[in-house]
Amino acid sequence: MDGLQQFFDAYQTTIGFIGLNAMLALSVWLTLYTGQLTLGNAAFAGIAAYGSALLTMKAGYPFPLALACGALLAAAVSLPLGATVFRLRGVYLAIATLAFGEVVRVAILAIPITGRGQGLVGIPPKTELWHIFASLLVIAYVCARLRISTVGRAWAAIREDELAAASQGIPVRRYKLAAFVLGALIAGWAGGLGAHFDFAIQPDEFGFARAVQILVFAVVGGIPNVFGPILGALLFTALPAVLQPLQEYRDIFQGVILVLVIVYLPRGLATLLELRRTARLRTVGAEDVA
Amino acid sequence: MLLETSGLTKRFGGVVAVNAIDLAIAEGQVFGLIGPNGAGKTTLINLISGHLRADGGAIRFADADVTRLRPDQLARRGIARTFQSIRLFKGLTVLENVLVGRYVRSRSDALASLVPFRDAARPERERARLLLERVGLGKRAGAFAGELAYGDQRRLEIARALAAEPRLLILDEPAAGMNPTESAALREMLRELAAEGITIVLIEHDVRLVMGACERVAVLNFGRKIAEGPPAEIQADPAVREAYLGVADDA
Amino acid sequence: GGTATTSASGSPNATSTAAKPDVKVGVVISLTGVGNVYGPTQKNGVELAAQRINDAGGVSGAKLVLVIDDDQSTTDGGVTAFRKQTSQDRVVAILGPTLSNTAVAAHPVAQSAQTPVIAISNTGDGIVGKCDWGTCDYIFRASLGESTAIPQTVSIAKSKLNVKSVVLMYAQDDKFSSDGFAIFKKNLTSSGITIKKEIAFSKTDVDLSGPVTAALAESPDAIVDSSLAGPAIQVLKEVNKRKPGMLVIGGNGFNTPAIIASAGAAAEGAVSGAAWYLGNPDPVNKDFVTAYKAKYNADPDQFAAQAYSAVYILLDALKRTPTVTSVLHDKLRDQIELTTGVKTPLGEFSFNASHDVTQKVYVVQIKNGQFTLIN
Amino acid sequence: MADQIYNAVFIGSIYALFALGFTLVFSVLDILNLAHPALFTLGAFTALFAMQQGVPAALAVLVAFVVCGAAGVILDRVAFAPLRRRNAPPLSAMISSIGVSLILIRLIQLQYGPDLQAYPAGALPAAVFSVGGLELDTLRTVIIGLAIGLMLALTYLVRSTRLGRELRALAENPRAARLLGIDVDRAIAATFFLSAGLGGIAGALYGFATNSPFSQMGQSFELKAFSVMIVGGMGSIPGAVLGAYLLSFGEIASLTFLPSELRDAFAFGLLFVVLLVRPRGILGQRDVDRV
Amino acid sequence: MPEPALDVRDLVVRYGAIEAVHGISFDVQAGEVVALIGANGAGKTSTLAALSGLVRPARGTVRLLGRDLAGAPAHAIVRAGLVQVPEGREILARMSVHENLLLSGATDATAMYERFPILAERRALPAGNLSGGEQQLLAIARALLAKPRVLLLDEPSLGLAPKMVASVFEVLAELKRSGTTMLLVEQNALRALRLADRGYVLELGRIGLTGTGAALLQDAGVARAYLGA
Ligand SMILES: Nc1ncnc2c1ncn2[C@@H]1O[C@H](COP(=O)(O)OP(=O)(O)OP(=O)(O)O)[C@@H](O)[C@H]1O
Ligand SMILES: Nc1ncnc2c1ncn2[C@@H]1O[C@H](COP(=O)(O)OP(=O)(O)OP(=O)(O)O)[C@@H](O)[C@H]1O
Ligand SMILES: [Mg+2]
Ligand SMILES: [Mg+2]
Repeated sequence: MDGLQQFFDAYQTTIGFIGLNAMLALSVWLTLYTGQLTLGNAAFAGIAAYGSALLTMKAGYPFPLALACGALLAAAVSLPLGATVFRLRGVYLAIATLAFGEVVRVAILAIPITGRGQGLVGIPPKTELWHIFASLLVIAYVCARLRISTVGRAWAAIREDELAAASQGIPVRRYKLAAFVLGALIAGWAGGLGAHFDFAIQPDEFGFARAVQILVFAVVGGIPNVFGPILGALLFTALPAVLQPLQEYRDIFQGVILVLVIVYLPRGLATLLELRRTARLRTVGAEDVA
Repeated sequence: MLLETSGLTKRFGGVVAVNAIDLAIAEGQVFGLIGPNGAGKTTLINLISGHLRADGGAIRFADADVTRLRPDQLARRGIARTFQSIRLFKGLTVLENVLVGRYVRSRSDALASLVPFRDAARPERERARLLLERVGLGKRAGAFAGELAYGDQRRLEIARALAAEPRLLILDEPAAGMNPTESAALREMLRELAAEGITIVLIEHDVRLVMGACERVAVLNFGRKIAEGPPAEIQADPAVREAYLGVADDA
Repeated sequence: GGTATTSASGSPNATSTAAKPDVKVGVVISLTGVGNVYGPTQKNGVELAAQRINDAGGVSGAKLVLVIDDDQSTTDGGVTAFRKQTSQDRVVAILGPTLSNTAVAAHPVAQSAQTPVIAISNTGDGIVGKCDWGTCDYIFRASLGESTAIPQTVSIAKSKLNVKSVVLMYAQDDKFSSDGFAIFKKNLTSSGITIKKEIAFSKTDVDLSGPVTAALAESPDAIVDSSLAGPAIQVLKEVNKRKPGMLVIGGNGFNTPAIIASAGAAAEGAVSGAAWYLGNPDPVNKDFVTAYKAKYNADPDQFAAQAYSAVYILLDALKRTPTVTSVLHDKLRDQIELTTGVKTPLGEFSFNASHDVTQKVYVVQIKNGQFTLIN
Repeated sequence: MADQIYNAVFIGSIYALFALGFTLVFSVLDILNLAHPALFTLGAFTALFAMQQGVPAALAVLVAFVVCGAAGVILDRVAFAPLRRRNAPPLSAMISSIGVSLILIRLIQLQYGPDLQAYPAGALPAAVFSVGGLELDTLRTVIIGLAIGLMLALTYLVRSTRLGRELRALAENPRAARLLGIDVDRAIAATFFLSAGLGGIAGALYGFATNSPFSQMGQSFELKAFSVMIVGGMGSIPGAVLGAYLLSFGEIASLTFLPSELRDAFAFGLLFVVLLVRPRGILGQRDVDRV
Repeated sequence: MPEPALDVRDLVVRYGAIEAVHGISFDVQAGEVVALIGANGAGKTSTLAALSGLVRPARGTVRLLGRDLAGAPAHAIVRAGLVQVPEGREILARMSVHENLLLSGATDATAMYERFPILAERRALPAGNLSGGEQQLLAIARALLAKPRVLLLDEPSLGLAPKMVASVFEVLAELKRSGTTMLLVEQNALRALRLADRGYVLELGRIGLTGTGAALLQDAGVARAYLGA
């Protein structure tokens, strides 16, 4: 029991980050499930992280209110952004959202109240593990149920063929936008929790590398259902800690694992239990993600 | 008239693909649209279904101007269509394809679905199965759409369009890839649908199907309407024989 | 758990160590990620120190054991490592982490666990003394801050090198660089040197010929470049090509042999302020350099020297703490606070009232491919 | 002013060389190969290794081309070919390339460490000459010439040769390409060889120019390469070249006319606007989505 | 009896667990035109895809002039002389007509321009701008340039207007006169059987009926199932 407690204390950050990353992975899952590759969720997390941290630090907001405000701020930014960028598709969309992310990063660097290049330090550590995992549970449940509702079916149809989906009466833009804004809201919530989890944030944490990392969680985990992104976040957050004894060979193993999973389970870890179905989807050349 | 177009025009660069087309299609009619390859048939229905924006002219559907509406808005008003180059949701099952087709008829259950253990879609699935039986795909409900043979994919497209219970059904070469026996079965189905009161616009190169199923036929050539009338009249029209049927037709 | 517990085992016949329980010292450094340019030599430095201490009889007879964890150059990694070392390994003190960003996130963990920390490579403001994140009375710093080094550099530039006007360059998206920029700016202004232009670039810029050309167009007496070594090399080379002999003044980022190796002749004449330099003839330093070379077959750098020194500074305090084995952290803290005049490769070392470094600042200039003292 | 233009041409040439290889793979296979920066780095270090063995600089560039080209082919076999066989979406390939990139960079670090390295003293031309009052150095001028030559050669190859035609066919419709008797595997191998080889040359040349190759040097190019490709037109080779020079001239110009802190915000803002106004880029082809 | 130009034995095609073609055998003699007819989903396209190496046959042999090609890569099969005009034409829409023609490896397309003058007129246009019938002609011309020993055609009249259907069949008849060996898959069974020397009827992945084109046209079952009589 004591050993467990010790383990828990020691790895409490890692455990927390698994939950935070799982939320971020789910946030990008929403758009991926719709067939849209967006890379803006790191920036949304950043906006909310800075927003909520400034509210608790400088304006003395209570923690839950600050979190909500941060997430809403991210969602509010995502709405006009989505309305403009969803004219684009595929890589173009990905790069447009990426460019937006860079603009956010550079903007944070230019605004004095954010601490600019030095980052924001001294955020009150209000986030507890149960906050993170309760949030994850709620978010995962909502995503899972949405997936099998009319909304989820419409998203899947858009992924398979936007034009045909529109012909079935689905307002494609609105649905894509909804997925995007919901994703931003989730990413924002996770960003706010993350900012209050470890005292300090800095612009680089929300840049390109982070955006790609979130994408890796979701894709390696698998898009077909909501367990995929959670699994992916679990694996790739825990892996660095697990592989610590390998020292300088750790990156190599991590790379090898990444390639192996993608090559042998191209639709993600979550498809491990449905290899037959995956093989059939493969032969028909179905879209799975953008 | 359920559907009316007046002076409908669409240009691609220098090509006038659809040139000042006037059509009037009455409720319950089966209306044929024929013409050589590249005559502008598909372009015309793309305009009607909102997939293309007209450069000129107007479209009226059910007594309302719908010229500038988007495909999804038109679908909600009761226009359903199939595609010449099949556009199914390949990675969804046959049943799911039909369920998506029911989108405009089903209420959003996004909130209801949050209630645990509730299966909001069950009645919808029953309807979808019936529809699949009707087009002869009852046994393939669980297959992915992309796994179907070409002709079966066409049937599924029709089932998906019907799922929306449309007032106007537009079919773009539904019999392509079907042999004469299969297209005869399709003809029967079109007659049944017409009897149920659905208005149908049919584009086909299968002359036997067009002549057998349609009450009225329009002929396009180079974007212009060169003839319109009952099938027998059209078949006898020398301009049509010259442009479309070929002089020694025997199909 | 995955930790590299390096027991820098001393000579096998150091019998006295067997009796007493080990003294565990935590080290959190960046062995992977962007900070891995510094972490490996820091590791060398602490391991060399631990080995020599154990060879010499350990901490009053107890063996000194290092618990080294990689923070992957990330704040998360740093916090995780600090949590682990304070709660699981129960170390007596922690050295690190490598990067300042990581430090401001990880130090609070040690503070709340009341475990003393000696920062060994953080040069920015707000690391010790008045910390943005709250009380930090368990945090010390053994690495010379830029706010101490730069004023000296600026005053030498003015008095000895006769600099009246400069162009100030920095990487705006780099914490080290923008910290240095702010300090340079303040000191240049207060000592009456004209800043003709400020030029911000980005750490991801692939070529700095543009910014340098723009800087030279102002014809300053010197170019001040607050950046890490990579950009600094490009700046030096561009300057040398376009205006040989132009004085370039830098911060701590200049203080690495890589500058001389990569920039070659273009590095000649560059001036910077440092906590340590290789050629320092002080005997403690010469001893360190020789031992380092013997063990690793390479010259040490400033990071190795500071890491090495920190272990000895800690040792000094540990020896003065009554019960070493079951260390009461606050006692150790009090003893670290009392550190004065410890002989290290950095020179005589003390902590001031705000837990920061008190040591000599070496303003050096590159001459004939060597760092040479000019103050 | 003249020397700033010279700077812009130089940076643009390096951007273009980097982006060309990136674009080539994208246009043929729809893959964003995120291991390209690692191959670029490999080029710089291959040249370093060769020169440490006494190979002259010019030859070392050739060695970098061949070694990186071969590495590119292996990369394809290991990380992409199995995905192709499984008909996986291009996104999977992108993720797979991230894995390869991690491995490759770590391998380079195991050999050379993470620090800045330097090429052997005296191995690179250091001469400076002046043309009309403009100080030009030999190395950069040679690099510019070489880069432009390579761009022209690649453009010719893709526009006018059989291989180029095959690559374009493959890009448009792999199934049709196979039915036409095109050896798809060979064409893809050629694509990767060229792409990675060009990346390797770019890395070696950039390494020479800065004389401080290090294991993360390719990373800075990643975002720039995206901008270059988007602005010029995704998958268009002349577009990539145009985009590269536009970016480099834009960067230099904004240095002169804008507060330097705003330069990056300007660059990415511009990219964003281009995407919204003309998403297919200046020379990009419109995607055909006929109903 | 001379060796057949194309000899297929016991061919099985599987998609994962689904078997689409269950061990069929047939042959095409040199200079002969053989029609393959069957309902939707009978396995015609699957058979041709296996012959061309687009899917790997699960079992069976495919001999072209005595050489076994089963399992060979697609490009090797084309080079050996088994060339397909695929279902849906698969032309390269962005490349010009001329470039499309040269893709089969030929350096000179003059012969095809003479045979199909309309293509000569359109040679510089992007192939995507051609009308459906023109695209079909382009696909046939492109295949002919690959010097086929045996030409496989998958529904060449699909989606064509009656007049175009007639002209495509004229081209096929002319090819037949010039001695081209062909395996023709068609839904337009009437025309196909009239043109063909022999025919096979494929039913649910098995060969049900076989005979000369004329004999099959007389068969009551065929008439009912495929001619819509
Ligand atoms: N998106 C487009 N861009 C450019 N030209 C187009 C486009 N769509 C159609 N066209 C051109 O418009 C004309 C009409 O094409 P359309 O597809 O409507 O013909 P169609 O009558 O349906 O022929 P088919 O019977 O072969 O299907 C053709 O010349 C075609 O090339
Ligand atoms: N990629 C695939 N995955 C799974 N099943 C497939 C796939 N392609 C075809 N099939 C199945 O194989 C069978 C034969 O299909 P095929 O396309 O060969 O038929 P066909 O005779 O060409 O039909 P059509 O006349 O409609 O073109 C069908 O049952 C079809 O569902
Ligand atoms: Mg059409
Ligand atoms: Mg078929």
